[in-house]
Amino acid sequence: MTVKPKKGRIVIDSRLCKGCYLCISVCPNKCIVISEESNEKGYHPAEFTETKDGKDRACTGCALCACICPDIAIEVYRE
Amino acid sequence: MTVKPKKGRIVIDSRLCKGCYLCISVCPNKCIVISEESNEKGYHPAEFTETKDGKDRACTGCALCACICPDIAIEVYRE
Amino acid sequence: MNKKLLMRGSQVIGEAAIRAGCRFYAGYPITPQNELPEFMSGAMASLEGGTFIQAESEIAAINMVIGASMAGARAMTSSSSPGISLKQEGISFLAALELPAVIVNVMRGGPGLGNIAPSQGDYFQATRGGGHGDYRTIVLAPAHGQELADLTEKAFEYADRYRTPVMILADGMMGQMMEPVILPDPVNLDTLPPKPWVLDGAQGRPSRIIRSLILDTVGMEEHNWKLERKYKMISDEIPRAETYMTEDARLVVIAYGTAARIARGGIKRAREMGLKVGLLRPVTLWPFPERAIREMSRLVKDFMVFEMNTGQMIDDVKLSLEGRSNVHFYGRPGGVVSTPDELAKAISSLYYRQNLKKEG
Amino acid sequence: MNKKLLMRGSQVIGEAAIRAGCRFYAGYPITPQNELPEFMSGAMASLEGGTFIQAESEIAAINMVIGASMAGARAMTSSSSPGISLKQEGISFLAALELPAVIVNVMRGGPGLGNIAPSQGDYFQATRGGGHGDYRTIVLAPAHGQELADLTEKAFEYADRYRTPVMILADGMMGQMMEPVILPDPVNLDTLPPKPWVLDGAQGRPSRIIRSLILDTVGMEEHNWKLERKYKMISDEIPRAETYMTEDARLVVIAYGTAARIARGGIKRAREMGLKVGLLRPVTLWPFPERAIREMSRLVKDFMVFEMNTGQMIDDVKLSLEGRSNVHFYGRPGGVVSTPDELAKAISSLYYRQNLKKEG
Amino acid sequence: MKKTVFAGFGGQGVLMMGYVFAVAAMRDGKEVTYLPAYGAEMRGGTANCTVVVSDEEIFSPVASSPDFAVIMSKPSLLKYEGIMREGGVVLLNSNHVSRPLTREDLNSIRIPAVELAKELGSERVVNMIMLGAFAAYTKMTSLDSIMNGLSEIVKDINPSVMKLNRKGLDRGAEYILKGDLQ
Amino acid sequence: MKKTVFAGFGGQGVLMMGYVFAVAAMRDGKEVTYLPAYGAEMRGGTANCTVVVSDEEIFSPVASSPDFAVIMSKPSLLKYEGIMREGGVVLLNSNHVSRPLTREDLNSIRIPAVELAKELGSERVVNMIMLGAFAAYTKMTSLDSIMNGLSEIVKDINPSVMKLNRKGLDRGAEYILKGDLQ
Amino acid sequence: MEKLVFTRPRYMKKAPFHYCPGCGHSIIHRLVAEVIDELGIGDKTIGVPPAGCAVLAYDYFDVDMGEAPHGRAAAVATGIKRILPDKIVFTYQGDGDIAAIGTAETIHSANRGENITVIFVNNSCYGMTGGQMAPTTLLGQKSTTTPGGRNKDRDGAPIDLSQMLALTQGAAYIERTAVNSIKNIIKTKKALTKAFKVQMAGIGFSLIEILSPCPTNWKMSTVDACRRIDEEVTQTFPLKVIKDETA
Amino acid sequence: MEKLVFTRPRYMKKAPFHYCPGCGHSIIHRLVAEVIDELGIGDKTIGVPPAGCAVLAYDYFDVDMGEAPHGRAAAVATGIKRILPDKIVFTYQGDGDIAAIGTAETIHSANRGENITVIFVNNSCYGMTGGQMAPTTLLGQKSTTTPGGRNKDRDGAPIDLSQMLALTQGAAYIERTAVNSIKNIIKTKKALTKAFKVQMAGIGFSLIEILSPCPTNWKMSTVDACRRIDEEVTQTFPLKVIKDETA
Ligand SMILES: Cc1ncc(C[n+]2csc(CCOP(=O)(O)OP(=O)(O)O)c2C)c(N)n1
Ligand SMILES: Cc1ncc(C[n+]2csc(CCOP(=O)(O)OP(=O)(O)O)c2C)c(N)n1
Ligand code: SF4
Ligand code: SF4
Ligand code: SF4
Ligand code: SF4
Ligand code: SF4
Ligand code: SF4
Ligand SMILES: [Mg+2]
Ligand SMILES: [Mg+2]
Repeated sequence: MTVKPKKGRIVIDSRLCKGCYLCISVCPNKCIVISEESNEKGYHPAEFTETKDGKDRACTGCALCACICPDIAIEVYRE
Repeated sequence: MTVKPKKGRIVIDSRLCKGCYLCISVCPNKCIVISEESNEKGYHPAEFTETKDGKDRACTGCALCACICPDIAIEVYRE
Repeated sequence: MNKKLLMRGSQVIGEAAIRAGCRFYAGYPITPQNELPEFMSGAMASLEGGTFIQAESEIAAINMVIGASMAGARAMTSSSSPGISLKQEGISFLAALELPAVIVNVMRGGPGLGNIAPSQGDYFQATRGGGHGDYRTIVLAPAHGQELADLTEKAFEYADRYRTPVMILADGMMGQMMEPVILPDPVNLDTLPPKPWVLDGAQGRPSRIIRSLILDTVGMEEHNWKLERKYKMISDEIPRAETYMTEDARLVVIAYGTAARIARGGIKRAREMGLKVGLLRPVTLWPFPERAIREMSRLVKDFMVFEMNTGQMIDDVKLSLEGRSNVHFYGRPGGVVSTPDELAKAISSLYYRQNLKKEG
Repeated sequence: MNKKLLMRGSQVIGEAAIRAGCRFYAGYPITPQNELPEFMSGAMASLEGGTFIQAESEIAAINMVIGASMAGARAMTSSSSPGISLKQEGISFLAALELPAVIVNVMRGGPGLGNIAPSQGDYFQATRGGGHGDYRTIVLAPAHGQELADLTEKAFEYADRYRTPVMILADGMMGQMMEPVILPDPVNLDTLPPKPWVLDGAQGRPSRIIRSLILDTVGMEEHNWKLERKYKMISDEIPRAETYMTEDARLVVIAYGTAARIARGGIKRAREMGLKVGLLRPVTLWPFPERAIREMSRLVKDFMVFEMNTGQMIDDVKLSLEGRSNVHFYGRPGGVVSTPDELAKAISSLYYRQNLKKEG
Repeated sequence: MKKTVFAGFGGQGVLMMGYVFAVAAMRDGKEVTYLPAYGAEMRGGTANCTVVVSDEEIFSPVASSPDFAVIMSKPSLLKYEGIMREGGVVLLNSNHVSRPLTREDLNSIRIPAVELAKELGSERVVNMIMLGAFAAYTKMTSLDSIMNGLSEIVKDINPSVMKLNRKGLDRGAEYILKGDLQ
Repeated sequence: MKKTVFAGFGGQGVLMMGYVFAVAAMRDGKEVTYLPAYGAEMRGGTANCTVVVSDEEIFSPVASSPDFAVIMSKPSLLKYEGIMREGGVVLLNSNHVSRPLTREDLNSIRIPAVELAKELGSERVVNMIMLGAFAAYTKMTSLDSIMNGLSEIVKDINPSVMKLNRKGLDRGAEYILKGDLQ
Repeated sequence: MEKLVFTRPRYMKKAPFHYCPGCGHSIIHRLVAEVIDELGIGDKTIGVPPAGCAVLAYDYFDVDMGEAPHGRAAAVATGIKRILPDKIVFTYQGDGDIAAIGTAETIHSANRGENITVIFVNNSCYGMTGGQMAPTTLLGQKSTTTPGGRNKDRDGAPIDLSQMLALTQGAAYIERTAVNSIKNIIKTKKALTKAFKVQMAGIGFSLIEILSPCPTNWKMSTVDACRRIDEEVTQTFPLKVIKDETA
Repeated sequence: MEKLVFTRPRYMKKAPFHYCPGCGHSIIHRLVAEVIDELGIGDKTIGVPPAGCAVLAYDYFDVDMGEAPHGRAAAVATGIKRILPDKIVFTYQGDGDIAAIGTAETIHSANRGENITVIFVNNSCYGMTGGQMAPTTLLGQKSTTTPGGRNKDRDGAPIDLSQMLALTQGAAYIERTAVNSIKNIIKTKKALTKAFKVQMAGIGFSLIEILSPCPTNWKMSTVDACRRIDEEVTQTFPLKVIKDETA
């Protein structure tokens, strides 16, 4: 019996993100990368790689990233 | 084999004595009593009942009295 | 009116505090004020909603008072000189946080461990702020048993009114002595003005912050000037001094607390010798009754400051006068209590030295 | 002569202390003086017989200093305003026990937690004794990097000479700023005067006691007068003030430390505007250079006290003058550092208000 | 204005004597102060207090130049004899203080209070005997006032104890009034 | 008397720039002060310092109305643009600060220091490039003085690092002198 | 249907944190706010922030907050709680605050069994003042006042305050957790919940010591700082329930 | 031939003690003086007396003595010892002094392993100030600030500082003894000897906690006070070696 994996999505507030990349270190599905752009504070924020309507979405909405994010920069949505 | 008990003697400085009577409580040979006289400070000092040349001297010079005397009011001599 | 009772000074403070609505006391033993916490330990236990804590130290005690005051209680702590030194950080915080509280200092001889005899060595500390930063503490100086009661009541009132720590500056003699006292009626806690700043959980209102950290220098400057305006208002509103035989005086003694009491005796004797001497007694040490002294200087050209120390209040007298009259000093530090006779001698010696006997 | 170095103020104090023979430092972190203990932690470790202790609190630190001083060491502690409040009991003990020690206060904005910007809010505490009892602390007020070095050396010298605690009153700007400094030569510890009172074990001499408890009031009074005589001697011997452009001045600014530095700038600008303004800078805050000010009042009728607080030293200026001249005040509390321009404006406004421009 | 010092060892009820006397005088309508001595001396040492009674304001409650002294122990005599006002009166518990005064300008009244107390069957009333004698001699208050003072101070006192106290007061007063003085 | 502010993020070597410049100027025989900003701001935030260089006594070391600003980050520009002296000059690391100045009375000089550093093979010398440009533009000190300052401050520095630093300084100066300005 | 499953908790204000990247303080803040929300005590909670990196905690927590002098939070909280026994009072303290200058206040509050909750953030250094040695600094750890590493003979060994507190009769619940990994974060939240529940039940003093990364003063990457907690810090300060009087 | 076998020890001055009859302080004084004499360290010993009934200890000990503010003896001793590591430094402190106001100084001195000897006189009350509750006052014990007896909920339970200190790595030797009987007095002297020897050997912090009768504040006869120690006080504070790192 295969359980249909839940689909998830996160929103990173790039103004709050300080680029600690702990989210990247804990995401089991490698859905987060470092942005090329730097924000107002000079950090390169974390960036979610998937879009709401994208194909092959890996993010499960497990919220591990948000759980460890020190700056409450991540909101998590799950279907 | 009987050990000849040592003979002892104590000298109580009645000016130092504060009448706590701990010496009396520990003397195994009941050689100390409360004096009738009171000293400068109003205490009735402890008094040694034996004299150097007295007969039937019970004091062994064990120094228990001196050991517990809070006011270092007792000197102990032993033969 | 309540019955006249023969009461020990420290107990008078305690009773009066409770009648003034004090419901929190934290303190740490130190002679000569132990009777106050001892009294409080029993009194608070038998009082609904009353808390007594024997703190682990003076520092803990003043910080407990900070907490109790944040929570809205009329709160008090007491100690004696070395213990009051330890409370200085906390007192500076009380002032900065704008928290009401009453601190009793039953002064003893100092500095250091000193002795437990009555002294007035902590005047500077009390009036100049022994703690850090620009702040002031209201300082009340009772001189006898009845005033211990009355000024304790006032202390709580001022503390709440101005949201600021108030110190009662007494000494070991006052604390130990028994005198007849009529205690004030208890206040009704429910009729006290509300405190719309207390921390009691944000139920139904935005959350509150009580803090003294203001990293931004502009905000800090603003806060300091706000405090300063408050201190100015206090300086306008509450300075108090009492006079005794000053109407025709050519020499006026300035003394507070126990020293003032002795001074009255000395002055009475001096009057008996025909010397025109009076007393001005500051009841509030901060704010100092500058105006009363300045006004007196229009008629009086010689003031004699009498303190149980090497000369501290004399600064405030000079600052009040700014050269308008002569300021002399008689004082004995270290817990020595002068006698009225001794003071009469000091007075008469000064009187003749200044040639005040001359027809005027 | 030693090489000119660009050094941070806190490090200057540390280096100068060690060169002055300081072999014991105990302190507790607090901004803005952390660089001093940090420097000491490294410097003492590489110094034969040098001790650095990061104490568990400011109170522990000052008491460790008491111990080290009893044992004969030149000893120092440092902190910033709230931490200095906590040391008040210890400072009173040092004074009472007649122990030399150096205490550095790198002042910050206050009261309470305040902020870490440079401020002069602790003047009263430093000069009046925030601790209990009749005592005084020598207070030195450096105004620039070189003086941090020179006065640190002096502080140890005075402490030993008078057997009394000496405070160096600095502020965060001085502590953080780097300036060119020439360090003094290290003293030879062996050539310092012996201390025939230290506790080092009674080998070959009667045992010694260092204590401040004097239960007998007569003895305590005697001790207090003894201290008082010492304070009198210090007041005669070491007051120091520096003047700048005062020869023809009609208005003299009185300021110390960082405020004095800014005042020089303001005065220079005011001079450029043609105003006859000078500066008197107290280098010792206690004893206060009363005489220098009093003498100046023969020619100068207007003084402007400039402080980074709401007005504290102004009392000492008034006490020095006793009404002989007008005393004005300009100050900003809470860590605001005025600019020379701003001060020039304040000066010129006062200058015209007092009508000092008139032909003289 | 009259100053009285009560002095003796701790445990002799010395402070109680002064306290009761002060309350009595207050209820008589006088100005009073009561100042216990306190020191770093540990317990078991000396105990003393000063009571000032006056028709007018009292300036100094301290024991400088007292008019009267009630002395219960030898060290107390030593301590206070020197500071008495000229012509002052020392009431001595003669069972504890045998030596005569050294100052000639003072009057002394010797009361064998321990003996008298034993006669009454309880050494506990030594201080009441002294107080009764003191009141009778100085006439500064009445025995009734003292009894009132006692019941004001000591709540829930056992009636039999009160009776005993009264007996002590009476006996002390009687000793003075009957001229039993040695 | 000239005031310069060096400002950027922590980690950009901003404080080092100011420090080296101050030492260089001191060895040139000038009066100098160096004041780092310190705050309760945790690390990773902004870093800045103010250097005053003068032929005469320096009264105030604080950053009021600076003549020059060396700006390494956007927030720093925001912070300091407003307080510059009229006619002041802002040297910008244009790779980090892209936006133009808002004040029209200031001159700005844009140096693509990150790019230039990359050309030199190490991003570590960004600050040296800025410092070189600053020195060349203001002529307040020489590159040699700066190199001397560097070796006075950083003991035991690796010669190859020193060389790289020199290259950075040269490149920055060259950028100014060659008129590469955009 | 997509649902928002993770967002800023109700009792955290919207303000961005001033902490360094990867700092444990802000994780702990969030957990405390979540627990307050979940226990429904937000409008009767009073917090006492420290002097320390978290000195501005009142800018983040949306509950009543009152500042204590450095180290004295437990005494201040004692005063508040004794006056308002029905409210929930917590302190938030750094390791320097609680285990150095505040040693006495903390121990005696625990000993009196003050019914408060103490959140003790152990980052093995003085963060706010720039990385000096704290009572909890590990042996050998470099700090700005132990440039050669903490030396037992000169500086003493790290102190285990929680163990000491456990010796007091008034301490009801003491646990040591960490926020360096998801697993530990979840455990920390549970521990915090338990601690507040202990207070709500009036059982006595509760304290959660939380090992927290300080990448800045440890001079490490954020990920390495988290790893250091597992590999080094927990050797000296093992994660466990240290005392539980509720059982 | 008769020999003097017991007399005032060399390092006790001739002054009569000011202590109450039956007070343990003076017994402890004598023992310390005897130990100093027997170890031959009298002319290199420096004592730090407390605020407390023993505040005048310098009037009795014939060694160099320097006064500390109340509770801070361990910090003062730290200063002395660090400057004079070859001298012998001891503090003499009451239970209020050491376990209330001095909590932090004591714990941190122990933790640093300061090579000093602490004599901790536990008489379960504040003697000098007139019998207030001390941190060591037993539950139910009446004092002037616990008129109804010490109540765990209001006042907390007695604190066992020695056990806490034993948790520090710097504490080398800690023992609890008593001076209420000959047997215990002898043991106390042995313990004191050991403590000073630990210091002489440079092993670290040594402390002897001594249960001591205070008949005055316990309102008991001297003999009953001694008995109370056996029957009551040792129930809360059992006599034993609490830590021994010399083995
Ligand atoms: C009386 C006093 N002393 C010192 C300070 C300075 N100070 C502020 S926070 C702090 C300690 C910070 O360390 P910690 O408590 O561990 O908190 P962290 O910053 O590591 O979270 C110190 C020493 C102060 N504010 N008040
Ligand atoms: C700062 C300060 N606070 C309070 C006191 C008052 N004080 C003196 S000794 C003492 C405690 C006495 O108790 P303890 O330490 O147990 O010694 P003991 O008298 O019982 O031997 C206190 C509170 C003081 N001298 N200094
Ligand atoms: S919710 Fe889970 S899967 Fe999605 S980004 Fe976050 S950690 Fe990765
Ligand atoms: S954990 Fe948060 S702050 Fe850190 S990089 Fe990810 S989103 Fe940014
Ligand atoms: S033990 Fe000493 S003080 Fe006590 S009664 Fe005996 S001799 Fe006197
Ligand atoms: S020496 Fe021994 S036997 Fe002699 S009196 Fe003393 S206790 Fe008794
Ligand atoms: S210094 Fe450390 S504890 Fe402080 S905010 Fe930065 S990472 Fe956090
Ligand atoms: S009060 Fe107690 S400890 Fe103090 S001297 Fe008297 S018996 Fe000894
Ligand atoms: Mg920390
Ligand atoms: Mg005790």
